[in-house]
Amino acid sequence: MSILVGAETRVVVQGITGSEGSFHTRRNVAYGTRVVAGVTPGKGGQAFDGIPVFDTVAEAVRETGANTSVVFVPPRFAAEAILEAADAGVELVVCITEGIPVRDMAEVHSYLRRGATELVGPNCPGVITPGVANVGIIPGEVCTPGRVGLVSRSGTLVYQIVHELTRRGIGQSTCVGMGGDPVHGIGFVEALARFEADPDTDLVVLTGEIGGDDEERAAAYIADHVRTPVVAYIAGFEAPPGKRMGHAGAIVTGSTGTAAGKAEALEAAGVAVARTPSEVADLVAERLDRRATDA
Amino acid sequence: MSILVGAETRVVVQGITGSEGSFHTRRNVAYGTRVVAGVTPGKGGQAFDGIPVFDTVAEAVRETGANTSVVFVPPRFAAEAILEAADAGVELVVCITEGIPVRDMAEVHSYLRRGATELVGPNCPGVITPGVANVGIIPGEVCTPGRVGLVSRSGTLVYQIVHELTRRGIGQSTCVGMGGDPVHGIGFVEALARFEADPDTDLVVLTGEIGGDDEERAAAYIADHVRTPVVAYIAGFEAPPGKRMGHAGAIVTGSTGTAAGKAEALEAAGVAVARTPSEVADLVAERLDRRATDA
Amino acid sequence: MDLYEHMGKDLFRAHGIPVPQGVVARSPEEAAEATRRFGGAAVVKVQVQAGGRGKGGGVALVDSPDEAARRTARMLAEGFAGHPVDRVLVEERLPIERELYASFLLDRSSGDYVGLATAEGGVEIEALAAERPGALRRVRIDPMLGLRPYHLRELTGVFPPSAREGAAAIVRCLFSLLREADATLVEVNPLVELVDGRVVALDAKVTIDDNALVRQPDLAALRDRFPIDEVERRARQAGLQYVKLDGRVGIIGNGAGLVMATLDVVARYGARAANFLDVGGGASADTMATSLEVILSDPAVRVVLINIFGGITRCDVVARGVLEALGRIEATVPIVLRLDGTNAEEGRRIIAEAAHPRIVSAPTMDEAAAQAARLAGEAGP
Amino acid sequence: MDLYEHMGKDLFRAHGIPVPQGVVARSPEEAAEATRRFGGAAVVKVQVQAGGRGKGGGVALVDSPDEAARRTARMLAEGFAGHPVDRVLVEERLPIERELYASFLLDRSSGDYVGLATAEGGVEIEALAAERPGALRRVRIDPMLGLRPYHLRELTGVFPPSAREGAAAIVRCLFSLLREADATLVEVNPLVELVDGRVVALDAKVTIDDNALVRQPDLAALRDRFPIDEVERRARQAGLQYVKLDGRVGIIGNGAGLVMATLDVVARYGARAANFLDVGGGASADTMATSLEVILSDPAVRVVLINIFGGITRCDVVARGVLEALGRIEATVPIVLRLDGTNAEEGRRIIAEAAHPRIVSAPTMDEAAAQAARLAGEAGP
Repeated sequence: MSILVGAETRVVVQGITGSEGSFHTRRNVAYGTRVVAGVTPGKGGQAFDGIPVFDTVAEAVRETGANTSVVFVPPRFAAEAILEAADAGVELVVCITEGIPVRDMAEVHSYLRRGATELVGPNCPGVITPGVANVGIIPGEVCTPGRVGLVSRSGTLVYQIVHELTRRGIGQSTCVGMGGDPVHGIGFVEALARFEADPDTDLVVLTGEIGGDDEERAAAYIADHVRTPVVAYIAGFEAPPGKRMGHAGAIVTGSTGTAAGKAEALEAAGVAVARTPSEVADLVAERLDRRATDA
Repeated sequence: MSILVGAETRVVVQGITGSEGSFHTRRNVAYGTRVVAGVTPGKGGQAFDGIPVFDTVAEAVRETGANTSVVFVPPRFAAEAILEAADAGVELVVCITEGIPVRDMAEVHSYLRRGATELVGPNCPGVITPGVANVGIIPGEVCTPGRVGLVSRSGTLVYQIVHELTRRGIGQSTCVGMGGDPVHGIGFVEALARFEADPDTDLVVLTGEIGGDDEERAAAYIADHVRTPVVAYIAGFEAPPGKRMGHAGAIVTGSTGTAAGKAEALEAAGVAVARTPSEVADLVAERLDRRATDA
Repeated sequence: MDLYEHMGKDLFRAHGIPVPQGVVARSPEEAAEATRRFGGAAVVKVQVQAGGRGKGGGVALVDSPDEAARRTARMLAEGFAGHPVDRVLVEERLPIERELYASFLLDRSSGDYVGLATAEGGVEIEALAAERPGALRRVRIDPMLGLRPYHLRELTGVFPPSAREGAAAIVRCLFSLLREADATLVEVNPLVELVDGRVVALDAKVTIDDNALVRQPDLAALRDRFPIDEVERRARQAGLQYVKLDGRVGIIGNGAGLVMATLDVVARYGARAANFLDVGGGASADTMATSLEVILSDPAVRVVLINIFGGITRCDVVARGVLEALGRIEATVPIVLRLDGTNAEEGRRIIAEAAHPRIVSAPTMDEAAAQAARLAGEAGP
Repeated sequence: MDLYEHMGKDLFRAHGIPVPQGVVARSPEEAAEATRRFGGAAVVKVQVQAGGRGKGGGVALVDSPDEAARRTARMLAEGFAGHPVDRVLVEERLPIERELYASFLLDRSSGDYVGLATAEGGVEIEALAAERPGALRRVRIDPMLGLRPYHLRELTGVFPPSAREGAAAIVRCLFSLLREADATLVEVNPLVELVDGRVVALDAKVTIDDNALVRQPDLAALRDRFPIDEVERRARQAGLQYVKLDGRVGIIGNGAGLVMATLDVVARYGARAANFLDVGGGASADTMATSLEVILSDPAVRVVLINIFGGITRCDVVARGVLEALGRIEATVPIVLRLDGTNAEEGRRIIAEAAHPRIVSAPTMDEAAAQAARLAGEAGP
């Protein structure tokens, strides 16, 4: 029915009393998401719209059984907030915060490798399972329940492409904004693995961008492990060359990071690659029709 | 046929040119173990008894395909040596060194949690699969190939009990000296899981000691996961009370660490607990006979 | 943020890494004076945020103050590979025995630090990696573990024994610098062993994580030392991500991905974008006014395409912002406006009611792009 | 190595943790003088490597120098719970508002550090954990991550708000101390909030990792400051692990596990061990001589059982060592010798040929224990 967030999701909002945190908490609650706790150090014991606020995530988990955290705290505290959620035993952390120093994220990434906590983000719009739960800042109004999964590096492209799908009457199982920071949590590969295992996802849309080699690795993974049809779009065919990590960076990633290179890698793995967002929706509709005809 | 070490084991000896390292390398080679490389910083390019010596484990792995390391370096370098082996991609590290500060081992333990490298030790006699490979300092002469697995916190008790088994004509699949340090690698639970999965191990002997709660955790694991018969011995029914970690230590481990408490926990899990080493061999012989009769 | 070589070398010095003596010169006279100080022979190197200087004529060995002045004059006048040049670095010439290479960087694929080293420095490292990967030593370093003695041994083991000790001291400092300065890349190519056995960093390439500049005030201060186009400066000050391109359709959008996609869709309809401009999450009147000013300052622009998909951003706010901006600045070209997402209907109503003569509303991204291409006089298929 | 309270408090002071003013006194006079200095009222506390002093009469509130002298005299004379007492700690009396508890330790089950805190200090912490686990806050700290602000918030959150800030400063220092001093346990029970709001460590329990003493020279120097039995000192100096017990069979073996097993087997045959003595890996003539001397100095010993399973240790070396040792010291009781493992036959041959009147050879551990029990006059079943 969905991946990552669903009916069993119980959210603790880290930074619930901040301006971002409070605004989106209200939206997520209004969408029907079970927000069971908030955390703001020093405000433990208070309540926010009836949601209990705690000083620590550990306390929130102990008292409310929260299993998912969403992080809205400022960049200089956000890496710590993720570590705190992991140490408190939260299963999934969705970090919305933008601007976290990459050194901090590298440390977080190393730490999470040994535990059971999954991370989405940072610098991402979050995860929504339409009609069920919205954890983050994706506008729920553009989504509609259905059987197409979506994973995207870009935030606004999630909105744009979901909108195109919804306009054509194509609903979504889960939409994942993985974020575009260099060091991040769940990426294309991890999302694809989950969608592949989800019996209620018929097709996956993958939205990439220039830079890095996430798309190339996704292509390799699709070739070997994914039977679910995949439609992709890479933003930036016309964009100026992305920032590169210097000469040595290119060696390590083994990729020049261009949209054309990424599209080629995906097409070689049997993925239909669109050139514009509306073409994504066209290709999805076409594949679903073909699938329906085959069945 | 065995656990942890076997015919596919290719050993790199860390500290091969030291007095301990060179002595036991020769014994292990004489036993038939494939020792493919040695490491001593600054001595790369030399050879020891025809075994190439490298400056780093990474180089040794690259050049010789070593997949198992045995550590004989002095205590103040030993934790680093384990980290080096792990970073070089070695699958199993057997650390013989005694006297490593526990703070260093705590760091190593944390680091290994996230990777694929397994550790046996430190402060342990190593692992032997009789007739196949001997990695460490267990005297190969007392062992004989067979179908009883053994895992022990004490080193000399490995020798004593294996000797008792061999005297009665009972051979061993693999003998694991897990070491008695507070923070260590593979313990009873991990060894039991491997023996349980090994089609050529018919029975497991578990040799514990006073102190800590390894035996209590082993008992809980056996109750839930182990179908292979287990015979145990806990040394120290008559011993003076073991060193404890202060009041708080007892709370954390949830155990007072006495031999009687441990024996009771194991017996409650269906384990036959002997009161002396020779009684271990008697109980093993009896169980194997019963098993043979049943079959 | 890529640092100029001389800034990188200042950092190197501060972290105990030996570099040649050098002086930054902003004029031929200064370069001549510096060369005189180095005994009449020197190396003159353009300072740009780009690589490939050795091949591209950005490095000159000079044998007299006059020659230094001449080469500097040309460099300052001609720039380098499209980059303006406002300074050169004049350095002493050192007797080189051999050239090596060392770098650390944050590998985004694995999230680990990676160290690279080879005894064959001075060449293009990508080419070496492709052609003779065995010559390149590569070490993965867990961010929580940090650089350990065995990592260092592994990296410097690729160097000739005579250079190992000197190189190890430098490599260790490079890693400290990487972490303490929040760098994502530190690269020394070439790292040289001198005839007298000393090891020195002859070049310095350092990239600082932009997100970390808030806690690196000294490095953040360098940001304003790079020569920058007046328009780009204005955009940056307003918190806009702006990159100049060479088409005719000015682009404003919210979110890097959506803006890039807008460029793609405009291209689909046969036109080319004049810029990349991401307003980010905000879309106030001020933001819109500055965005329009920035874009309209480019004389090539024939039409502006504003593409907003409201999430956090509310379309009614954007609509009012655009109208208010147009009250302040004169729109010299048509503006195609596409509003979707949060409060889109309200936004469209506001625009319709205002009936501004320059504003053309479009219901979808594709139709907006098609309109813009047509108005730019570049309408394609 | 368990530190005395006053040593732990010296460490606390060095790490910025507030403790009461105190003076170590080794005589009633010194205790009286200290009490006088504290204004005539003080607390006198025995210094032993053991807990439970509060209940056991090891802590006395005194209201005059005379009383301090009297109580000190008794403590020095009587010892505490079987431990000799050679000093007391005399401390100022502080006005206590409430008693809290904080500790860190290395948890051997998980390999992590664990922090514990409760607002109900001063009581036995095991009892509290068993009876009201909810009152005890427990935080797991990854050794590579270290103590983070949220760990601290979680631990101190269990304290009343008035004490949190002061307690947080102390708890942070406790963790630094744990790591910097290579401690496996630091415990403050009670940690007290004073009437004036200050938070102070009223007690200090610190255990240092013996393996780390090589890199903690200041702490290693404390090792020799504990009063110790002369026999134990000799054993320790020879690198032997020796613990006195109260049976009649002296035990020598190689390896802690094997020695413990020997105790068990001797008990099986109806006798009781007079000691635990592990010679470790070595078994030279010197080691054997010292071991025998140590054991024979115990007048209760009626027989010695030497149980060696050779691995690294070679039985021929042990055999020669035993014979050489018996050439140096007189064996006043029979010695049962069991040799097995590496070079056992050779070792047995050497013993047989020597035909020493005091040595009784036994082929197995069980037979050796049976013999020893018989010779001790305690033979059982």
